Amino acid sequence: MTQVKESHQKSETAKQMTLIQAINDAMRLMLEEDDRTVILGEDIGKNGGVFRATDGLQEVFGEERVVDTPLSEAGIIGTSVGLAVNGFRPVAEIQFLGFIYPAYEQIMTHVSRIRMRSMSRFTVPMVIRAPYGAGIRAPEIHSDSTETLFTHMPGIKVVCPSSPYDAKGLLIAAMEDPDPVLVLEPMKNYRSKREEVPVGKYTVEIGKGKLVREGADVTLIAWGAMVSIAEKAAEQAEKKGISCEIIDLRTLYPIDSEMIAESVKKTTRAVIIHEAHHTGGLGNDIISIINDTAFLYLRAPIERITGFDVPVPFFSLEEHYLPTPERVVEGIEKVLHF
Amino acid sequence: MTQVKESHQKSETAKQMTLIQAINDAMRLMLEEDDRTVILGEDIGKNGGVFRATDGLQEVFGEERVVDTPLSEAGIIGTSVGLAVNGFRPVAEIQFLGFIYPAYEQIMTHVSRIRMRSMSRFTVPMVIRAPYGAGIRAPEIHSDSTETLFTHMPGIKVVCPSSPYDAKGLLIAAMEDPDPVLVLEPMKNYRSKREEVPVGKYTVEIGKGKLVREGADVTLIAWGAMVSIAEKAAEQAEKKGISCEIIDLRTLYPIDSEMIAESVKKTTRAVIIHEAHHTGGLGNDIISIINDTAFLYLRAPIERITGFDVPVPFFSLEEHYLPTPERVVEGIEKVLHF
Amino acid sequence: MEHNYPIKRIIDDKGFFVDADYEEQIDEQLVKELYYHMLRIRTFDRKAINLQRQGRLGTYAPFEGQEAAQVGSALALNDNDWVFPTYRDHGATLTFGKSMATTFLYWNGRAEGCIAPADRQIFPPAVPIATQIPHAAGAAWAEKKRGTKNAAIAYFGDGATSEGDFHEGLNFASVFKVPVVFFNQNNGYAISVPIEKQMNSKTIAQKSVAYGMPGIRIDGNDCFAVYFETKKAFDNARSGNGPTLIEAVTWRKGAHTTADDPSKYRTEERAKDFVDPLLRLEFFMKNYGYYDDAWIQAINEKTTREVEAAVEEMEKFPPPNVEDVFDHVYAEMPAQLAKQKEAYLAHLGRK
Amino acid sequence: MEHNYPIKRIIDDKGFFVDADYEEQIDEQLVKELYYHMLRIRTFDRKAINLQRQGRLGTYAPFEGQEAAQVGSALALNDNDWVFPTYRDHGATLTFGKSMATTFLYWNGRAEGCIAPADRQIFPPAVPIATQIPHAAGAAWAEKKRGTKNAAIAYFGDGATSEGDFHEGLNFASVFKVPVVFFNQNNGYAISVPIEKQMNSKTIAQKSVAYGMPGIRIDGNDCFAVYFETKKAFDNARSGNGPTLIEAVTWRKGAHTTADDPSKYRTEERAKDFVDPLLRLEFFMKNYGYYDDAWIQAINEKTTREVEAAVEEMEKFPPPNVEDVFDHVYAEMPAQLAKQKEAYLAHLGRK
Ligand SMILES: Cc1ncc(C[n+]2csc(CCOP(=O)(O)OP(=O)(O)O)c2C)c(N)n1
Ligand SMILES: Cc1ncc(C[n+]2csc(CCOP(=O)(O)OP(=O)(O)O)c2C)c(N)n1
Ligand SMILES: [Mg+2]
Ligand SMILES: [Mg+2]
Repeated sequence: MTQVKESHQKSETAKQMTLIQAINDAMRLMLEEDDRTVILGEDIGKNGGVFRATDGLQEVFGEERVVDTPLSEAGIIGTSVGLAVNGFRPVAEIQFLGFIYPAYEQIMTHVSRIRMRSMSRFTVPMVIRAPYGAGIRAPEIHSDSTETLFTHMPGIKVVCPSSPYDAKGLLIAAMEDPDPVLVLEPMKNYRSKREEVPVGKYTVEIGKGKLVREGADVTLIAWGAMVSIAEKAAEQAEKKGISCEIIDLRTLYPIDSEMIAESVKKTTRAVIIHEAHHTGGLGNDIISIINDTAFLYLRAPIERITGFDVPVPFFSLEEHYLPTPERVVEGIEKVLHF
Repeated sequence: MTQVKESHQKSETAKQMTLIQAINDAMRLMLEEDDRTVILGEDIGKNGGVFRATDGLQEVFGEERVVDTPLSEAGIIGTSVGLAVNGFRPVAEIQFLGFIYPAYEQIMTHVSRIRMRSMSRFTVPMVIRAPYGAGIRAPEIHSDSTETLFTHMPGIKVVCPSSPYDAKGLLIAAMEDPDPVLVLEPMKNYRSKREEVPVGKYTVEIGKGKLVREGADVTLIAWGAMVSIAEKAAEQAEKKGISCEIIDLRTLYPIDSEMIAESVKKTTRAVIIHEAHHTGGLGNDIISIINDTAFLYLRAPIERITGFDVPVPFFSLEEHYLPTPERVVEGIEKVLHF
Repeated sequence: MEHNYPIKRIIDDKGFFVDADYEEQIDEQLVKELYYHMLRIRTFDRKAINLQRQGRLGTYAPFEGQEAAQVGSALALNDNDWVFPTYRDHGATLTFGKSMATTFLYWNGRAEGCIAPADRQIFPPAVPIATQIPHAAGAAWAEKKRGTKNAAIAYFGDGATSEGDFHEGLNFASVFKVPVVFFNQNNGYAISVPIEKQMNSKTIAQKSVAYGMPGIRIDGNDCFAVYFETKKAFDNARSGNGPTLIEAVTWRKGAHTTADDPSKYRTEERAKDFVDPLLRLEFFMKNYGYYDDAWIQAINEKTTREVEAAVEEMEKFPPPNVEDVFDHVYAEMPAQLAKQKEAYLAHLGRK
Repeated sequence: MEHNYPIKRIIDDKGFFVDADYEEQIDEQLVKELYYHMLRIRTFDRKAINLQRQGRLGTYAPFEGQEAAQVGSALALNDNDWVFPTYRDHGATLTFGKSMATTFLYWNGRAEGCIAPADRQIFPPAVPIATQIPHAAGAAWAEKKRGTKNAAIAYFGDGATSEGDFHEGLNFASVFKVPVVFFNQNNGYAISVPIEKQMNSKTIAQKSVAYGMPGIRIDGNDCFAVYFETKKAFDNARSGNGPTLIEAVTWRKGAHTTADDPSKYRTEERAKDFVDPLLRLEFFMKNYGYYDDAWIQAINEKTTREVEAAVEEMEKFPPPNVEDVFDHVYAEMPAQLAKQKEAYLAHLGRK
C-alpha cells in the first residue's frame, strides 16, 4: 500500500481557511492518519477536482489512494461498496449532486442496506461528498438541492456544513463513522468566507445542530447556503425590532430534534428556509418535529421559505428560485403578525 | 403500425373486477382507442407481466405495441422519453418499485424536466406503472414504498389507487395526461377485492382525493394498501365510540389540499397512515398542509402511523414494519385524549 | 463474431473426452468432488421446491440444470476469495461453504439467511439485477491494494448483461486491472425473455471486447470445462492480469421462481440441447471407470440426511426477533429510531 | 482488437487523398460547404470564449479542434432527422440549423437557448453525461414504428462510454434495430481523464461488438471521412439495418470549459498528432484546385457579421421572464404551484 510520502509540519494550531480548503485539509489529514482511506471520483486526482477540493492530494498520496475514476457514478459508488466491505474507507466524490442519480440504486439499495441485510456482518463505512445548490451561475442541472432523496433513506446519514470549521469537523466525523455518510457541500459557500480552522484533527458531532444566533421572537432554521440568508434576514428583522434565533441544522439525518424543540418552545414561532423544492422538502420534516414536540407552544403556523415546486431554473432565473433575505423577512413578519 | 386485431364486444356496462384486472382493462381500452399507445417493460409481453397486469395484450395488439424489453430500467425509461417526444404515448412497467432506481436519473433529470428545459417545445406524455408495497411475503427488496422520492420531483404527477374503480379511472387519466404520471399500484390490493367497474372508458381526476368514510372526531388520511388499514381501524374505533372520517388521497402529487383542510377543520384532529419510512414520508407534507391551512382548528398534534426509519425488513418481519389497525387505533386515541 | 467464441468443452454430451489434454488433470478425487456437490445441491434444490409447495418456504428460485456451472466454478475458488452471488446461485454458495439451513432461512424471509460462516466471504444474494458486479470489482480492488492473492467472483445471468451496472462494473475492473472473474450463467432466459430479445450479440463472451478483457465461452453443463476455465481465469487474476468474462452456456430446467409458469413463454424445444449435467458426469464416470454404485448410494443417503437435518434446523430456528427490525440499520441507533423502536415495543406490550 | 478498427481516412494530414475512391464523389459544392460551416462555427466558438472572458456569457464549452467531426456529421443528416447533442455539440447543431443567437442564449443561462427552429428536431443539449443516448434510440424507434425514413443521431464523448446509459441505449437500439447513429467524438479526454484511464479497450469502435452492431473508427479531423461514413451509417439505418457506432478520433484543442485549466492535467504532446481540421481542408483545397482566396475572404466577412449580429440579438433579447420559472413545469399548473407563483409575484410587487 502506498505510504504517506511527505509529512506536514504544523507549527500553527489554526489557520484561515475557506470551506473548500477545510474539506481538502480534512481529507489530507485522514489520508495521513488512516491507511484505509481511499479518495476516488471523476477528475479528483491529477486535476485536483473541478472545485479543487482534492487539490494536491494525489501528488502527495499517490494514484493508489487518490484515484481518478472513469465517468461512471454507479461504478464509483458500487466499487466503493466493495472496497468498504473489504476493509477500506472510501471517500467518493460525486462531481455535482445533480449527477448522483446514476448511482441512486447503489446508494438506495446497497450503501444504505448492507448492514441490515447482513445483520451487521458487512458494513460500508464510506463517505460520499457532493457539491450542491444554486446561485453560482452554473450551467443547468448543476444546481439541485435534493437532500430529502437521501434523508428518506434509512441506513445513511446526511450532513451539510455551512462553514469552514464545520466542514472539516463534519467531514472527519463522517470519515470515521462506522456507517455511510453523505456530505453535502454548498458550492455557494466554498469560497464565500474564511475563518479560523484548527490545523489538527477534530470532529463535529454528527446529529447536532448549531445555534448561530440567539433570539427571542422567532426561530429560523436553515442549513448550507441558506444559513447566511437566514443571518441577513435576521439582521433586517432586527432593524424592525424582531429578535431572531437561528439554528444551523448541520446534520440533516439524524436531525437534532431537541435543539429545534427547545428553541421553538422558547420563541413560539418558526420559519424554515431551504433551497430544495417546497413539496417533499426537509421543511416538512421539521414541521413534523415541531408538531410532535412543541405543539402547544406554537403561536402561528410555521412558515417555509423554500425553492418552488419547479426544476431549478437556468441560471438567468435562479435568483427567482432561491430564497432571499427579503422573502425570509416576509415569512418572519407573517408568523409574528398571525 | 400494428392495427387492433380484435374488437371487444361489450354487452354489459360494468363488470366485477380486481384491481389488477382493472389495470389490464384500462390498457386494453387505450391500446384500442389510441394508436400512439405503446406498452413496454420486462416480461410484459408474452408472459403478460409477473402479476398478469398485461395478460393477453400482446396476443391482441402485437409485439410492436406491447413490447418485451431487455432487463434495463434506464433503457426502458430513456427510450420511452424518445418515444414520447416523438409522438408516442408509452406506458412503461417497472416490475417492482424497488427496481426503479436504475432509472432514477432518467426520471429525475429528463422525464420530469424536458418540458421545462424546452419551454414546452418537447413534452413527455408517458406513464410509469410500478407495483409497490409490503405485506405479500415477497422476497427482500421487492417491497419498497418510496413515493416521496417522486413527489419531491417537480414535473411529474404521482397517483396511487387503492380500489379497482380508481385504478382503471386513474390509469386512463394518466395515459391521457399531457405530462408524465407515475402510477403506484399497491400489490397487496391487486387481488384483495373485486368491485363493479364500468366496462367502458372513464377517468378519475388526477389531484382529487376521495372521502371513503365520513366521520366527526378525527380524520384518517391514507392511500394504497393503507386505506383498508384505516378502514379497519375506523371500525375498531367506532366500537369505542369514536367517529373517523377517512380520506383516500389517491393522488400523491398534486395533493388534494382542500379536501384535507376541509376535513381537518371539521374533525380538528388527524392521523396519517403510510407504509413509507417515517422520516421524509408524505405524512410530513400532509402535516405541513394542515399547518398551512387549518392551524387554528387543530386540537392535538397530528399523529403519523408509518413504516419505521429502517429498510423494509425481510418478509418474516414485515408485519412488524407495516402499520396495523391496532397501531392506528392507538394513534386515534392519542389525538383524542391529548 | 460468434466464431471467435466457440463453446469450450472438455467432455461431450455422452461423457466422452473431446479435449484429451485434460485426461491427466482429471482424477478420481476431482470427479467425485464434482459429482458429490452437484448431487448435494440438486437434493437441496428439489427439497426447497417441495417445501415451497407445502407452504413451508417462501417463493424460491430453483437452479436445476445449472449445477455444473455453479459447482464447477465454486470449486475453483480459494477459501479467502470473495463471492458475490445472485438469488439463483445458492448452489454455488452451498458448495463454497454456506450452510443449508442458512440458505433455507433466506428463502423463508430471514435476514439470518444472508450470513455465511465467518471464514467465508459471501455477500448477501443480489436481488436487484447486476448490482453485485461493481461490488465484486470493488472487493477485488481492495485485495489488489492490499497485495494479496485473493480474488473475487461475481455471478450473474444473461439478463443482467443489459443493465448499466454490468457495464460500469466490468469497465472499472478492466481499467484498474483487479482480480475478479465475471461468471455469467447464460441460461437462455431472463424470466420470460429469451436471449435473442435481450441482446443482439450472439454471445455474451464477446461483450468482453468492450473492456479489452479476455472473454471465453464454455459449455456450462460440462463441469470440467467450468472448473478448469474458471481456475484459469482465477490464476490469471491472481497473477495480476486482471479480470475475465466467462460465459457458461446452460439451461434453467424449471421455472424462474416457484411463482412463475414457464409454459406461458417457452416450449421445451431448446431443452433438448442440454443433457442434464449430473447425468453427463455419470456417463463420463461410466465411460472412464469412475462409476461406483455403492459410493453414489452412500452420498445420496448422506445428502438426503443432510438436507433433512437442515430442514429441521431451519424449522427449529428461533423465530425472528422484532428488535432486528431496528437494530441493524446503524452501528449506533439515532435517537429518532430509538424512539420508534421503544414505542413499537411498548405497543407490543414489551419493555 | 485495435487492428480490426483501423482509422478510416480519406485525406491525410497534408490534404492529399489516401483513398482515391472518393475523388469522384467530392465536388466543389461539398468542399465549400464543409469549409464554410467549419469556418462559421469556429468563428462562433472563438467569439463565445471571448464573450465569456468579458463576462458577457456564462461558462462555455468550446469545441475547437472538433469542427470536422461536428460539421461532417451534421451535413450528413436529413432535415427530418433527430439530433441529440451534448453541451459541446453546438457546432453540429449550428450546422444543422439551430440559430447562433439561440445558442448564445443557452450559454447565458436561458432556457430559450434550448429551442431550435420548429422544422429542426434538436433536443436540448444533454448535460448529464450519456443520458441522451437512450433518448435517441427511443426517437429513432418511433420513426421505425411509423415507418418513415427518418433517423436519429446521438452525439457523445469518450467519457460517456463509461456510463450505464451508453450501454443500455446501444443495447436497446440493437435489439430493436432502430435507425440511429451513435456518433462518438473521442477527443482524448473527459475533462482531465485521458482515455487510457477511462477504459481498457484500445478503441471505442470495438465496443460495438457487445451489441452485435457495426462499429467503425474514423479520423474525426478528416471532414470527408466523417461526412461519408456518417452518411453510410445513415443509409444503413434508413434501409432498416439498424444502428451503427462511429468513433471519430479527434482532439479538444482548448479547455474542457472556460472554467477549466488543461495545463493542470495534460501536456500538449498529443496535440501534435492532430492537424487542425480547417487547415487540413485548406491543404486539400490547395492540392486539388479548390482554394479560392476571394471566396474565403468573403465567407470570413460573412460569418463574422453573422456572429456579431447574433451577439447583438442575444444581448438585445428581452430579459428572462419570471413567469417562466413556473409556467413550463406542467401543461396545467397544479393549484399548489399556482399559489407559489402568485405569492412570489406578489412579493415582487407584481399582480
Ligand atoms: C433491477 C431489477 N430489475 C428487475 C428485476 C426483476 N427480475 C428478477 S430476476 C429477473 C430476470 C433475471 O434474468 P437473468 O439475469 O438472466 O438471471 P436468471 O434469473 O436467469 O438466473 C428479473 C427481471 C430485478 N430483480 N432487478
Ligand atoms: C452524469 C454526469 N457525471 C458527471 C458530469 C460532469 N462532467 C461534465 S462533462 C464531463 C466529461 C465528459 O467527457 P466526454 O464524454 O469525453 O465529453 P467531452 O467533454 O470530452 O466532449 C464530466 C465528467 C456530468 N455532466 N454528468
Ligand atoms: Mg437467465
Ligand atoms: Mg472527451
